[in-house]
Amino acid sequence: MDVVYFAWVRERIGLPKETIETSAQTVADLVAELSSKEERYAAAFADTSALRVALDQELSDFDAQLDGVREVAFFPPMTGG
Amino acid sequence: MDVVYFAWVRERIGLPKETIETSAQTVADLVAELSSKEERYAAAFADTSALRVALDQELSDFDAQLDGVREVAFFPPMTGG
Amino acid sequence: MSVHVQEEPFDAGQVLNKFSAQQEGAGAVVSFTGIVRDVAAGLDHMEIEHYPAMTAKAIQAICDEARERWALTGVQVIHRYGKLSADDPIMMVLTASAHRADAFAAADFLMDYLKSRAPFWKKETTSEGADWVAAKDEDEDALSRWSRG
Amino acid sequence: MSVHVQEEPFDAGQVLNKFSAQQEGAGAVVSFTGIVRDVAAGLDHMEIEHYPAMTAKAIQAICDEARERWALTGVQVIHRYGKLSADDPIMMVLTASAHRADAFAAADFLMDYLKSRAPFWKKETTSEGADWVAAKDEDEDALSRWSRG
Repeated sequence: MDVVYFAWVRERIGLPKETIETSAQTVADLVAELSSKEERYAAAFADTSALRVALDQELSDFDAQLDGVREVAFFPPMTGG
Repeated sequence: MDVVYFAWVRERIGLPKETIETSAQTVADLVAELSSKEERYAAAFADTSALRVALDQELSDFDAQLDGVREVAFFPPMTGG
Repeated sequence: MSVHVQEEPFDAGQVLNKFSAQQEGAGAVVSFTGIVRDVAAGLDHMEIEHYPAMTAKAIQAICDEARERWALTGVQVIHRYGKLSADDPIMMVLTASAHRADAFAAADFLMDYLKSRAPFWKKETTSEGADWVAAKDEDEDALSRWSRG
Repeated sequence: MSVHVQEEPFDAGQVLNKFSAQQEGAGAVVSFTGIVRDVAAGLDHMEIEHYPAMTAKAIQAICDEARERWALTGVQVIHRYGKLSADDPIMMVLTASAHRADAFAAADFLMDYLKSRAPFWKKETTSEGADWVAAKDEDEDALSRWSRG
């Protein structure tokens, strides 16, 4: 599964994209798994209410299932326009 | 006092502007006076709810006093924009 | 703030660029362009009559009111009169503000007021003849959106 | 309907004129231009990051929604990414309709959704350093205006 990061999430984690092997069922499981792995993930995911997640380029939420998903994206609230 | 007409009011009355001598107290008095004078005024002023009036270039209403007014304008509802 | 009542055509894109360049501290520029629409019977031309002694004054008053209600860095109104053809720009309203909500609200307000309170009258000539465009009740009703208690 | 996500600058006036010329039966064209504002500390530059695989798709979905809600003859969105300076246009939304109410509502809606639902992130660099622009609660709140019961 590809995991991509944008804006300050990317900066805290230190990379824009990685491919990981995971058996996480939901986005929240994936966040917990990454956070327990290394401090930089724990720092980036400390407050998920300040984060947004997209599954295969569609906005989703942290309860969503990862079944069949190819790309997970984490980023702060958008500030376009 | 100058009286000016626009759009179909001007067309019905047949002139864009005239100077009149009147002792009318209010706009409604002036409308009554003109309407009694000639059929073309009566036709133009038949339904004052379909008309607007401006006194010295400020929108006003048919109850307004004419005291001190130099220019009265009659026209249909505006259709700008 | 500038108000132009003119017979000459204008270039909407040039007007937008020039207006935007004059704004200090604006993050949002909204423009509205009104365009002559063709009608069912086929428009030959449109004639716009106005009340010269009143027009600029009335538009200025509407702009003043908009500036009092919203935090704008600038406001501009252009309105043509005389003979126009289908697809010609009739008029343009521009507003600029630090934030988008003010610019949108002010432009929307200005359009509602210009429609019903600026002394312009449109006459459409088609193959069937010439007719004054009737004011719409909805245009008058739109003004109530802006009444302040 | 067209969506442009690009690094290159654009000329807002040219975009407006080209868009207007393509509309059939439109009496109303609304444009919104978002401009990089200078900040208190003095902006050196702004960097806009986006999510290329998602951006055009997300904007397209927002435009589709606008076309479903209002009777529009056309919609266009341009959004830049990369490095920008104060006073540069960031993005532009254009809507056209037979009547002004639809064009205004659709542009307002598009802006609210683009602000909070299109994957762009702004970073401002001043003499004091670089900082990501924080999303505003009011931008998220603005979306509730458009919920359909």
